[in-house]
Amino acid sequence: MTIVRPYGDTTGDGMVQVSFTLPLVHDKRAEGAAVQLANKMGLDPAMLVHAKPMGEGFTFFVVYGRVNHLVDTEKVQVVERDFPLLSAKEINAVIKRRLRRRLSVVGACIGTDAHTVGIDAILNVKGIAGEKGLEYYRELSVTNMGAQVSVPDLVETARAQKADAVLVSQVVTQRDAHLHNTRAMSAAFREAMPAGKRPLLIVGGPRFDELMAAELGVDRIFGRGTTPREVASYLVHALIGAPK
Amino acid sequence: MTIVRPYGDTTGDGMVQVSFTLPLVHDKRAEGAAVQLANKMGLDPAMLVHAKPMGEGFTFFVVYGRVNHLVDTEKVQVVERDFPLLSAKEINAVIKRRLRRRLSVVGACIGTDAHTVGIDAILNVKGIAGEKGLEYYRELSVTNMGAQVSVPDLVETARAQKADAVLVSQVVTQRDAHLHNTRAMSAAFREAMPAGKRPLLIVGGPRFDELMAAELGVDRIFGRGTTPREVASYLVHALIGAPK
Amino acid sequence: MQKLGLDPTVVRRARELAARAGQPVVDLARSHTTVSVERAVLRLAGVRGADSDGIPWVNRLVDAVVADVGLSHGVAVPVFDALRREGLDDVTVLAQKAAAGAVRFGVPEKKGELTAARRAAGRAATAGLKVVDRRRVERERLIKRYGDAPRRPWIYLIVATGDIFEDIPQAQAAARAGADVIAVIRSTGQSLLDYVPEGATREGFAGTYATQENFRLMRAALDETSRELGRYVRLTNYASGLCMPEMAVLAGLERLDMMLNDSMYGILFRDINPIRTFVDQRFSRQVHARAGIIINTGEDNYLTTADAVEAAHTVTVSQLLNEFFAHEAGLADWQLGLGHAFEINPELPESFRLELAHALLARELFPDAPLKWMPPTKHMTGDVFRGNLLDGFFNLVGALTGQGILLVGMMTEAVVTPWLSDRDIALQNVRYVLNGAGNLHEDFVPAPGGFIQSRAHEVLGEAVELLERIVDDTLLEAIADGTFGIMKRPADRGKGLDGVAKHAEDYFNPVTEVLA
Amino acid sequence: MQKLGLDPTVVRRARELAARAGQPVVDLARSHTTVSVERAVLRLAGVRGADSDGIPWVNRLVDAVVADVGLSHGVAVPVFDALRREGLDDVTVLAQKAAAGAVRFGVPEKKGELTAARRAAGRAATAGLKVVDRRRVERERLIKRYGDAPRRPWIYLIVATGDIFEDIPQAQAAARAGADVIAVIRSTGQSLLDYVPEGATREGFAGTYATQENFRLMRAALDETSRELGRYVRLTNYASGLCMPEMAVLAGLERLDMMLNDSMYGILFRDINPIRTFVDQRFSRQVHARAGIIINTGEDNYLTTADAVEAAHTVTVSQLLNEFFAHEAGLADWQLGLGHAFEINPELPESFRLELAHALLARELFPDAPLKWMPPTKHMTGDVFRGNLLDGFFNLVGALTGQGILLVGMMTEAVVTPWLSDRDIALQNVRYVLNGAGNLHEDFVPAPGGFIQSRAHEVLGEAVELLERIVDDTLLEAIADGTFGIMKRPADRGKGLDGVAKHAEDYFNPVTEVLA
Ligand code: B12
Ligand code: B12
Ligand SMILES: Cc1ncc(COP(=O)(O)O)c(C=O)c1O
Ligand SMILES: Cc1ncc(COP(=O)(O)O)c(C=O)c1O
Repeated sequence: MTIVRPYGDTTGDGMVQVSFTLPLVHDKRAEGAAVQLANKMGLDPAMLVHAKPMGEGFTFFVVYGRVNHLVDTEKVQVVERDFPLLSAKEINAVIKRRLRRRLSVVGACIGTDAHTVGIDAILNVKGIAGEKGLEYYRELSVTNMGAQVSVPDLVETARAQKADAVLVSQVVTQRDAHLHNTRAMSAAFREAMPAGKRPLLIVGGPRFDELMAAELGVDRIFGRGTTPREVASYLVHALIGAPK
Repeated sequence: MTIVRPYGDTTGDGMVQVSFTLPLVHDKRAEGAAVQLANKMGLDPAMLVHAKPMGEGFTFFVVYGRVNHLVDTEKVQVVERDFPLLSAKEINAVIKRRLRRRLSVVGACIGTDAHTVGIDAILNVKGIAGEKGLEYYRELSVTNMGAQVSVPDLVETARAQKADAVLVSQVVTQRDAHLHNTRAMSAAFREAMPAGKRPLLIVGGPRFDELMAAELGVDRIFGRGTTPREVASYLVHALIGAPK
Repeated sequence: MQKLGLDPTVVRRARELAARAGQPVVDLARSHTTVSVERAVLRLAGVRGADSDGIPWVNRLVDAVVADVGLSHGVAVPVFDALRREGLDDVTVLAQKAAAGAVRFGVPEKKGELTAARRAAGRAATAGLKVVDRRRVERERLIKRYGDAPRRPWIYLIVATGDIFEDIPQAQAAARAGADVIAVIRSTGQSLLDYVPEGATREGFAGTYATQENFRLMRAALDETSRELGRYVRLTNYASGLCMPEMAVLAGLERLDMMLNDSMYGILFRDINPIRTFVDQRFSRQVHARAGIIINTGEDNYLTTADAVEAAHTVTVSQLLNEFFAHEAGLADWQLGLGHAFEINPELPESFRLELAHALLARELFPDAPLKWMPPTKHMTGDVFRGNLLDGFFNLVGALTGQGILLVGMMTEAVVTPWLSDRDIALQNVRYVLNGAGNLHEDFVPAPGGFIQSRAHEVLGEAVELLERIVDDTLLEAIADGTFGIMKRPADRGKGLDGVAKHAEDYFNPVTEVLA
Repeated sequence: MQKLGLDPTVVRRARELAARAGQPVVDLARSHTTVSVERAVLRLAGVRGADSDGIPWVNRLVDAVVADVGLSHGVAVPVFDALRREGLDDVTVLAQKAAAGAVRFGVPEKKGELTAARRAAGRAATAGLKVVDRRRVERERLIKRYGDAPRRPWIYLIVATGDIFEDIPQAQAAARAGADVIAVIRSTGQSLLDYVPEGATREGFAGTYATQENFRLMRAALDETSRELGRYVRLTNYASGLCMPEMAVLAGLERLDMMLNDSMYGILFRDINPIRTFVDQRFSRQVHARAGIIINTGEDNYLTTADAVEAAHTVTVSQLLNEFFAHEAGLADWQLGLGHAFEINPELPESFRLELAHALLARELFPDAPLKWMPPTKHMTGDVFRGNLLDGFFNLVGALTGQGILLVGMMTEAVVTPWLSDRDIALQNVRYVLNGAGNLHEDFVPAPGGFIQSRAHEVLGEAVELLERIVDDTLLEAIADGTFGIMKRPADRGKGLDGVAKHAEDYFNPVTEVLA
């Protein structure tokens, strides 16, 4: 199927639910304003089913309705996995055979962000979702710098460890903190090392848009629910190429 | 203020929440499709925060994001109360003085709809939200026909009671049942009685769009949370005119 | 474990009063018949199909009999007498001929003819009941083969698309998602139709029609899903409205597993005549008893029109009456899905503890019945976030008080008939509560003499008082007065009264002969 | 009422072990100082403001002293000696001069000069403490005048816009909506700054900076709202990070009412050096004790990195340690908002009963402490409907186990810092639960020897075992090993170690002299 619509309880009904707050005192006009917004979002008819005054001059709304947009699945832009998902065994084997040394990975959570659970899930032996982290791979040499690492320290360590890849995590996104930090990081690597010598730059975190890699100056972005094996497979693919 | 935006936690941030189901198996492409839909609704950036496969070939999504539409409160269309809200005393007085007979009202829930709580709230003495219903008004003569009343029976009773106004309730809206029934009702009155002799036609129910009166061939629509006094005040206004 | 310390003498007295209040109505039901009871008999006796306008042949046949001899003798004898006279062996063919005006009906005067007609009717009806019996055995076999619902409460979900062919995949999806019971909602208008539509249907408001073919299609689909899941998924529909007896028969023939079937719902909420309802109800319950079908009563509905605290005792009274009528009609305790609901205004202080008190009272009054616990509806609003929360606390009461059948609440209750995603969110809610707090009842011990116990005693006391008044005034008067759900329904009003007749001396009904 | 039947000897043993495990750390804290402790002293002694780069004069002054004589004597004597020598009476002016390089510092050799400097420092510090005392009296007066929070648990809400001028109206709105306590979240980076920013701030990530001016502005705004509401609304911020002691002082000066202040949080979650933290922590708690501020500890955080079932006993151990350190620093039981959280995976069977067991254990171990009960965060997802449900069950545990401070959970926990509407929905949730089930604890009686009791005993047993190991190995070793929150933090690593010094023989601190 290439064209689909949202589904409430009947094919093609197009039903969606929306909620939001408007900075308006609750009255009929505010309700009308909520319907206007819903209409602009493409809901027609829009059923205003809940309106609740909050504090001074704010009202919360819930709207249900039929949205008239079509979704064309052919036109969807996603970063598809364009590399084979390998087993730990295969990964170790490829690195051993083709690289003939351990592949060096440096990981960190940069800026003031102190959320290490995500990067630890990728790097630590413990891993996540039943998969062991990169430390578990015999042929990977992992340096996990922890959280709140400054960009200069990261560059320094990457150099010291002769990093093939640098893995950066960013979880706090308020005021686009993750984007600022990622840009600062990739700029620092561009400045510090010539193109051919730069490690592969990878960022990850639950609120990244995976399509933004080029814009942020990194090689790849991993989002919600990433598993270590995906990352390891990507490393092999990007740094070594197809196993054979 | 005339131009406003949705409010998450900062003035002008435009943040909204949306949820819907797409008839797609859960995978990256489906997530992309969800983002596409959110984008079409005006969310940019759209954060896909939840995706849950359901049954076979359906996925439920929750998306948060900044919507780029503006709400212009000047352009909001609402049916404002264009009549004064009178007390029971005033209403009785006006009818007595100006009409010099009791005003006759016939109410019913028509079609196969059996939800009487709404119309009873308007008509029965018990009322709603602390306000007594129309039966309580000395100068109103109320006939409450109950639920599942057929249109011919309603017309018949309206004629027999010399109804000044007919009040119809419609609560079931699936497949637009309320619209069909209302149209059938207003057509029947148009057919049965000449323009000058027709009672005032009023419909009410929680899911009506109050702007549709003309389209449905009725004089007025009352929505969610209507109170008896509003209805009584409207009756006086429409049938008798301003008190004086 | 008894947690409320109810006084057994008070409980016994309540039951005695219910029996005394109910008995006159049973007498009424035993001495009357209705067009739908007679049509139900003919359905069991083999009349099938409908004319080109969609009017079932049973309706045409009963109308023809009534036109000739009235209803008071029952239709079985006139029909089977005519069948013999016409030399036919297919009652449907007879119905077609009768509809064309080509058959006259009467009660044979000759003893031999009468006996022959009765015997033929008996044979035909018994054949129908045999099918019902086979279905029951089949159900038991399938439950054994596929396995039963994994736990109590059974998880009960609704589908209501208004199109049987959308309903089917939604029902299957719901079952896969965890439903133990699927209820297919029927169109808003059906209860007032004095016939059962025929064939598969794709229309209706807030549900599609209950028809024999829709029953068959849905049961077959759920059998398939039961096999796939290794767990027998039950199917429910409605034995209510003007065709209550026929619905019961069709449910028995098509192996439905549960039926909404209340002694007063049609009177109160569909304005169906009380006598009509009580007569139909008794017959339908006899059939359910035979079919091994679990009935669900409708006390929950009272709390959508009346206040759930003020009217709590009316629920108890109605449950006691429903129990009495059910036992009288031959139903066993395990078949009594007595209804009650979580409908107290959530703004009320102690609302949750009041709910617990009421739910536990029902539980301890009817220890062997699989109570049907209904979710909040009246106080649900368009605030779906709050809605899901209330449903969670409803689920918790269900778990804490050992309810048998949990009708899963939907966060969109005040908005739309359930969406696919609403059911998914609702089931997730149920799973969380049952999984995380399913055994919390072990630690839930209402303080002796505390709020919960006192409230339960109070409600039981009020119920006894009300029953005393009903015994004095008669149940029909109580119904006329608006005792239940604040709906006033006098015995001489309401739809379908013209389809009721007092038994003539020679009234004969081959089905009740067997079922009595 | 004791519901768990805990063995008092086991409880006593747990406390003894905690004291033995904690004592070496107390000894460490008593024999060391830090730059932040010294700056805190100077703040009490009257140094105010910052240079044109925003570096506070206290930092410049302490840096100057350290450059000349090191930290080990404390800065009070060198500073007040210089003040006298320079003929100044304003320490801020001295700081400015010192920053310009115009002052030399030393410890006077003459007994008389030493005594004079100590006495002057003592007077200045006492003047600062008097302000703190006045604030405390003022709080008591305002609580009397406006009234206190209407019930336990206090409802605790967060604001985190990153702009003090957006935070203020949001905090006021939250208070009007029912919050008893407002916590203003500070920017992600602040805890690692070795100075306290100055002035009102409109920037920061996920919160704006904690500054004296922001404290003042927010407290004034909430005073206004308290007056309006007729109920004193409490204000909270963080005494943690590298400036923990100064934060405590500023909180005392500006009448904050509660402070997040944990003995190990900075070590574990900000990688601050353990010694630095323990020294800072003791001083900050002495100040809190004096200011009548309630501290909130951070055990909840462990359950975001470690598993809430496996690591349940580490929470108990940490609570016992926090209690010991707090008492040692002079805090009374009513000031101990010991933390714990609803973080068990909701998919786990019996998850809700496990939560009850853990929450009740904390309640019964610390009967006089106003426990701070933290909502689910780790297992919250973008499914906001489910999120609101979990928060409801979290609230229920809070009500059933008599928690003192209820940190209100937000359905958008996994998505964004709270929106206005999230708080509204969350408060509605709290109100429903407290209003409808707030007294259900009367009927909640964990079955003797049942699941909940056994689990509580098991956790307490594990806690005792762990404490025994810690007593053997030392607390610093345990922290280095990843005992808490799986974070491994060796005592010789982490930020801020260079700001620590062992007391010289003549170490003098006019504040601890008074507070000890
Ligand atoms: C645990 C947690 C904490 C812990 C962190 C402990 C630690 N050592 O990590 C503690 C309690 C310390 C904490 C503190 C704070 N937190 Co916090 N925290 C969370 C929480 C509950 C869970 C995050 C988590 O662990 N997820 C599980 C991991 C496995 O998922 P993940 O991070 O998404 O990682 C996966 C993928 O994204 C990906 N991935 C991630 N990184 C990388 C990197 C690479 C290279 C690759 C390939 C993949 C990858 O793979 C991982 C595995 O699948 C979230 C809320 C929530 N439920 O999401 C809030 C949350 C992230 N925290 C938040 C905030 C604001 C804070 C504070 C600022 C709040 C405060 N009160 O002070 C502080 C300060 C933290 C700071 N300085 O950064 C906000 C962020 C809001 C935003 N969108 O900006 C959240 C969303 C909560 C909220 N709604 O307010 N927090
Ligand atoms: C109570 C109730 C019932 C009761 C009705 C009892 C009775 N005698 O009325 C019972 C249990 C019988 C019932 C049955 C059914 N119900 Co019902 N029911 C509800 C419920 C819970 C509350 C409705 C209500 O009483 N609201 C309170 C009144 C006061 O509000 P109101 O009707 O909006 O009226 C106010 C205004 O709208 C206005 N107003 C209304 N009418 C009029 C008329 C005039 C002239 C004026 C001026 C103003 C006015 O003023 C009133 C006062 O402010 C709603 C869910 C919900 N929470 O909303 C479902 C609901 C309305 N029911 C629904 C359905 C589908 C059914 C059934 C078909 C389901 C089934 N399982 O069979 C049946 C059949 C009913 C039928 N044939 O119509 C759906 C409708 C879906 C839709 N949008 O189409 C709902 C929304 C539930 C759901 N989500 O599925 N129901
Ligand atoms: C007992 C009972 N019967 C019947 C119905 C509704 O079905 P109908 O009106 O289609 O008969 C309900 C509705 O919930 C019910 O509770
Ligand atoms: C005890 C404690 N202190 C401090 C903080 C966070 O503050 P910061 O890192 O800004 O010091 C938290 C976070 O929730 C906490 O629980």
